[in-house]
Amino acid sequence: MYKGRIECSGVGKKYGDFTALKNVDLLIEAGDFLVLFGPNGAGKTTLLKILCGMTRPTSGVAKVGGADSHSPEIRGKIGVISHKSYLYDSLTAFENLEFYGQMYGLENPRARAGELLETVELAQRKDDMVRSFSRGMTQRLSIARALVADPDFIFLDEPFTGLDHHSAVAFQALLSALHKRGKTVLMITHDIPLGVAASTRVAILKNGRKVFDEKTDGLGGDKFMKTYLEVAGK
Amino acid sequence: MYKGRIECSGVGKKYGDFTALKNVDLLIEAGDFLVLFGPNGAGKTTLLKILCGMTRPTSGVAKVGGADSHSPEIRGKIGVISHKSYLYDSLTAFENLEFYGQMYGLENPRARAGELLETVELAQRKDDMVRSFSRGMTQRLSIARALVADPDFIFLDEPFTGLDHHSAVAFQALLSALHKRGKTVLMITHDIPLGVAASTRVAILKNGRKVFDEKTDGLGGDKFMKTYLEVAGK
Amino acid sequence: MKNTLLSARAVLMKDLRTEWRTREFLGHTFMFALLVIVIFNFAFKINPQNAPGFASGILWISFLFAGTLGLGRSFLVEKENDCIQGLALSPVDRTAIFLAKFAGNLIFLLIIQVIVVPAFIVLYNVNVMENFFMQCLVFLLGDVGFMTLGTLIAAMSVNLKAREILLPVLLLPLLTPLLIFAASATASLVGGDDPSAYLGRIRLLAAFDVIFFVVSLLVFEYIMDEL
Amino acid sequence: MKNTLLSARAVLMKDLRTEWRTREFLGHTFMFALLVIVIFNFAFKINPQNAPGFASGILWISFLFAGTLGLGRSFLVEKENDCIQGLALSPVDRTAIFLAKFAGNLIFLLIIQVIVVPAFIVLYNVNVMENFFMQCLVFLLGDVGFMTLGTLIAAMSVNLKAREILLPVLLLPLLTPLLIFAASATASLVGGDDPSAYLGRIRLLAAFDVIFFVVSLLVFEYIMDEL
Amino acid sequence: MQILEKILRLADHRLVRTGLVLASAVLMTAALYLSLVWAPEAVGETDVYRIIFFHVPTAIMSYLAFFIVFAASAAYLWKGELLFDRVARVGGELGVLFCSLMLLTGMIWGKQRWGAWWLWEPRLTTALILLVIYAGYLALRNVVDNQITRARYAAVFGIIGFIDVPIVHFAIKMWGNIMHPVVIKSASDTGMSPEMTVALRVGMLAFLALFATVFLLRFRLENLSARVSSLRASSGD
Ligand code: HEM
Ligand SMILES: Nc1ncnc2c1ncn2[C@@H]1O[C@H](COP(=O)(O)OP(=O)(O)OP(=O)(O)O)[C@@H](O)[C@H]1O
Ligand SMILES: Nc1ncnc2c1ncn2[C@@H]1O[C@H](COP(=O)(O)OP(=O)(O)OP(=O)(O)O)[C@@H](O)[C@H]1O
Ligand SMILES: [Mg+2]
Ligand SMILES: [Mg+2]
Repeated sequence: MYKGRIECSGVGKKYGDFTALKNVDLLIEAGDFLVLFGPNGAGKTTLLKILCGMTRPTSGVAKVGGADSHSPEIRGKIGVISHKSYLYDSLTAFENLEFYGQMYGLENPRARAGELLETVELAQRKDDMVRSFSRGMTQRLSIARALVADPDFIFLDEPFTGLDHHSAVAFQALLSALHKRGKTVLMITHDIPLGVAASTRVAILKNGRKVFDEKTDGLGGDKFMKTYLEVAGK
Repeated sequence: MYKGRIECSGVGKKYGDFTALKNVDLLIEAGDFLVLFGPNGAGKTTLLKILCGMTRPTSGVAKVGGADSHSPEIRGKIGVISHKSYLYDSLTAFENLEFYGQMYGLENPRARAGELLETVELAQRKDDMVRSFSRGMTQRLSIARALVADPDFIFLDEPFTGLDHHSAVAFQALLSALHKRGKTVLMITHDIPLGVAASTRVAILKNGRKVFDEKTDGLGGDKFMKTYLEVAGK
Repeated sequence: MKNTLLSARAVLMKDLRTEWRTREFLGHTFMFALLVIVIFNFAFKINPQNAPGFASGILWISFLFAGTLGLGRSFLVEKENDCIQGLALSPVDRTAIFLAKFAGNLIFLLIIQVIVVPAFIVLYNVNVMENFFMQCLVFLLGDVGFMTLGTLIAAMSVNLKAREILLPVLLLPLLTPLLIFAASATASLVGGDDPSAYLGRIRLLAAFDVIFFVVSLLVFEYIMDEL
Repeated sequence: MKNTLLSARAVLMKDLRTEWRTREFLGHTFMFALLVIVIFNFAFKINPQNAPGFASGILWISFLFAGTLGLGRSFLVEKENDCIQGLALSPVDRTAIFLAKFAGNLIFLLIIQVIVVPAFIVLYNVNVMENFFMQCLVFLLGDVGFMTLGTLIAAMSVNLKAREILLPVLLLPLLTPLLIFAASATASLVGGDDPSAYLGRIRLLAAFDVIFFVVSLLVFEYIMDEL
Repeated sequence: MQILEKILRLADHRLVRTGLVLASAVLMTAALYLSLVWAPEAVGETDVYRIIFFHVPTAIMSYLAFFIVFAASAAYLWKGELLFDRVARVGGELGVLFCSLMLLTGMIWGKQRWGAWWLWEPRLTTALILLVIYAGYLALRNVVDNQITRARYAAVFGIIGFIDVPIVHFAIKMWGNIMHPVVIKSASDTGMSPEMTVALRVGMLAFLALFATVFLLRFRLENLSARVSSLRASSGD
């Protein structure tokens, strides 16, 4: 169980003189689905970047699956959807997935790419370059990219951005299926009802500090909305 | 009234062999608030780009305020929020707005910049570079940028992307205030309840064709949701 | 007209400000210029005897490379976050954008020259500025022509895929006459030839500048419209 | 080790594919190389008598500039949509990325040379390839050293603000010994000197390559970790 | 590591700092007197030759500084301690400073001796390349924001740059003809009159003291400012 756990203790991050995160403690158990809320600029993305090893905390320790989040051994086990797509504009959808499959050392990256394109309903457009994709299509491909190595940890930064109604519903289903299979998920979103519905735990960041962190059971969407407004509102 | 009108007749757009828009007729009266829905890749962004003169239709005519949408005379009267922010990373928030104010030939761009920064609640961060902004902060600044010249036509492509709860509510209020002041608004969004609530007219694009276009009165959010699923669903 | 100049100034000020923020910009430029000179020395085994003959060529080739480098940058800043679209959407006169970018590129090249030329004189012990006024005129006229065409081509190539390589490929052939006039005028001035040898070339340079400046102003709008 | 090579191949294939899609890539490169030669001709007034003396310098300066151009591109494609982050997140061995980028840059430079050298021979009527095998060896050894250090510095500068100018500023001084060895070896070969004149230099070039290739492999991880 | 910390602790005593400053001031005055007044005129030279008493020490000091950069860079990559990065940074700054002084004094001498500010001569050219490499090193440090990234990039460049130096020197020597004088054959055979040798030795000592003083003060400052920002980080603002 230790293997699937995420632990932050005293994590802080400064950009120059600006403090983006301050002394954040966070424990996500294996199989948890934590949804992180907070106003713009609260430090959510910064925390996610620290957890997936894209940036170093200036103080404190962040551990993913027992290892330091910046260490190489954990890399293959994390899937990330971020504000940027990480997709090559001049490669086709299929080539992008195939390439990332190769980078994650998959046995058969081509088969995996085909499979994922079906999942995100882009199979028809598989030979078009990402350059020509609409925003929602790019986001869908980005979801596929994050899942290419079937990671144990899934980190999502506003993954519903640009998805149409149908894809959003499908992605919710996909997420809950992944969660059922035992993945540990950390998701950032501004959509409170949607986030609460998906979560097993919710947390709120504000001004770089964690100001709320509870299990979701017994916490209805409406009730949490009130809490959020109290805690994070002006 | 002719002055505030947007007219498309037979608008089509092809990218190479791919047809993104096909024979779209659309009439937005002055003071209308049209919300455009449609699945990913339906051609919504393409239509918006044609209307603000960023790309030329391959067939048909698009007129904004009586003039061809590609013509220079209409440029100063349009404000656009697109998928990209159009902000300079190495300028501060204030400098960005000041610069765009100068480009739109404002009398006093600095005063306008200060005012808009208050509106989007970034006054505290006005001297920070855009490079260091979080996604929601960038989006807020992008809203301010679009409004810098107090345009008559406002084109919004998924403007709620990345906004936190508080800012989303504030932006809704801002939009309805602008609409009350007689602006013609065209907004693209995937959030059906929110879009219907703001609109005076709704339209649906699918596969590059307009498949629905009606006044909102008498069309409740729930009822429209059904219609949308029927029309756009698989 | 006044509006155009005001907008041009605004764009120029923005560009200068951005460049200035890239800390030590001048320092880097200085080192780059110095390196170009040093590299030529190793490649051609220059010595006090043959240095005067090389002077004009080395100088103009350095200007050409440094200038092309600067040109590449000038529209690239507008590509970040698609700012160029934001500019194109605004009602600002396209000519203003051309003038601003032209001025910015010219300033960059002049700074390079103000550094390279003294460094060249000290390191190679060839006083290329003996006929100070005329030589400055040659540099200035050469620069104006270079940057007129350069700004135009840089604007064209910024949206293209093979940008880095297409810029020199499109620009250099257009510049060959300019290079010939300018390099030979500089060489005459260094060699201390009599005025008849360089006055004609200076006149040709001026003609080149005028023709291309006018043409560029006229056609720039069509290019900006497509950005 | 096998995994590293497989991943390196995947990255290289991706890069080649992307470059290839930038239509007419080879055509542009060809024109660029040609232009550099022509420009030198005008700048230095080269004629059949002095051409052999210039040959080595012109060739190596062209290679240097074209190569630096290519280096700038090589990591830039990874910056679009922050792909470099996507790569850095993956468990792929950092050495693989270094090797792939190194190989890609080397291929680019070799293509340039395959075009420039024949063009040079035809245009200047100087057969620089008389001692074909040795000259190829000199080119190859020079290229390997150039691209080893070049790939390293390009990786460092890709995330920096003054990228375009910092790359040559950091790289060129490190390359001076290479330029000296290579240019003088080429010159000896063109001049038909006896083997003792160039064999030593070729050995030095090889030593330079080995030293910096090993050092680069050792330190590359520290840089890739920060991308 | 431990030695560095000990040195830092020593420098915390005001007495030590004042003492160092005083010592280098005294030595510098002595060196000035010995070289400008006391040392005899050289045969076949004008008084400009006296520049050698500054030219040679600055050259040696810049070598020392660049070596410090190299050693500290390697130590940083090995141990990952930012303390070494600070040593490297100070070394780089001092190196560029002394290297510039060496070039400047050399050029002034050269103008008088050779009639030109510059010759493309191995020793001179090597020095110029050296300066450009380490100016690049400082430029690189200046454009990277994140301190760990900066430390790593700088360390890599510092190592490669240093390895390059002897190769550059060798290459340029092979390439051009030598004009720069070689007077000092060894420590015992300085090729100069005894007075000159004494003056040069005192000058060397004075510059060494100057180097040590500036280095220590600068290094201490770096560490203090690093401590301030880490205190700020843990206190929260
Ligand atoms: C920019 C011009 C010059 C540069 C960069 C330069 C560089 C150097 C360097 C690096 C050293 C220390 C080498 C060592 O001891 O290992 C040195 C020493 C010395 N330099 Fe210069 N130098 C320059 C000009 C001159 C001139 C013009 C003279 C006098 C004609 C001169 C005379 C000496 C002498 C006598 C030494 C003492 C060391 C020895 O004899 O080996 N230098 N110079
Ligand atoms: N590279 C950077 N340099 C300086 N400040 C930064 C940088 N990145 C982020 N910040 C600052 O850190 C704070 C937190 O940013 P972060 O992106 O983590 O916010 P967020 O919670 O993800 O917000 P959003 O909901 O808008 O995405 C913001 O105030 C932002 O301005
Ligand atoms: N530059 C382009 N080249 C080729 N095809 C393009 C280009 N831009 C858009 N398309 C195609 O045109 C179609 C419409 O794209 P558009 O961006 O208008 O969709 P959209 O309705 O805005 O979708 P979304 O909701 O995902 O933003 C898509 O299938 C897209 O792949
Ligand atoms: Mg964020
Ligand atoms: Mg869209």
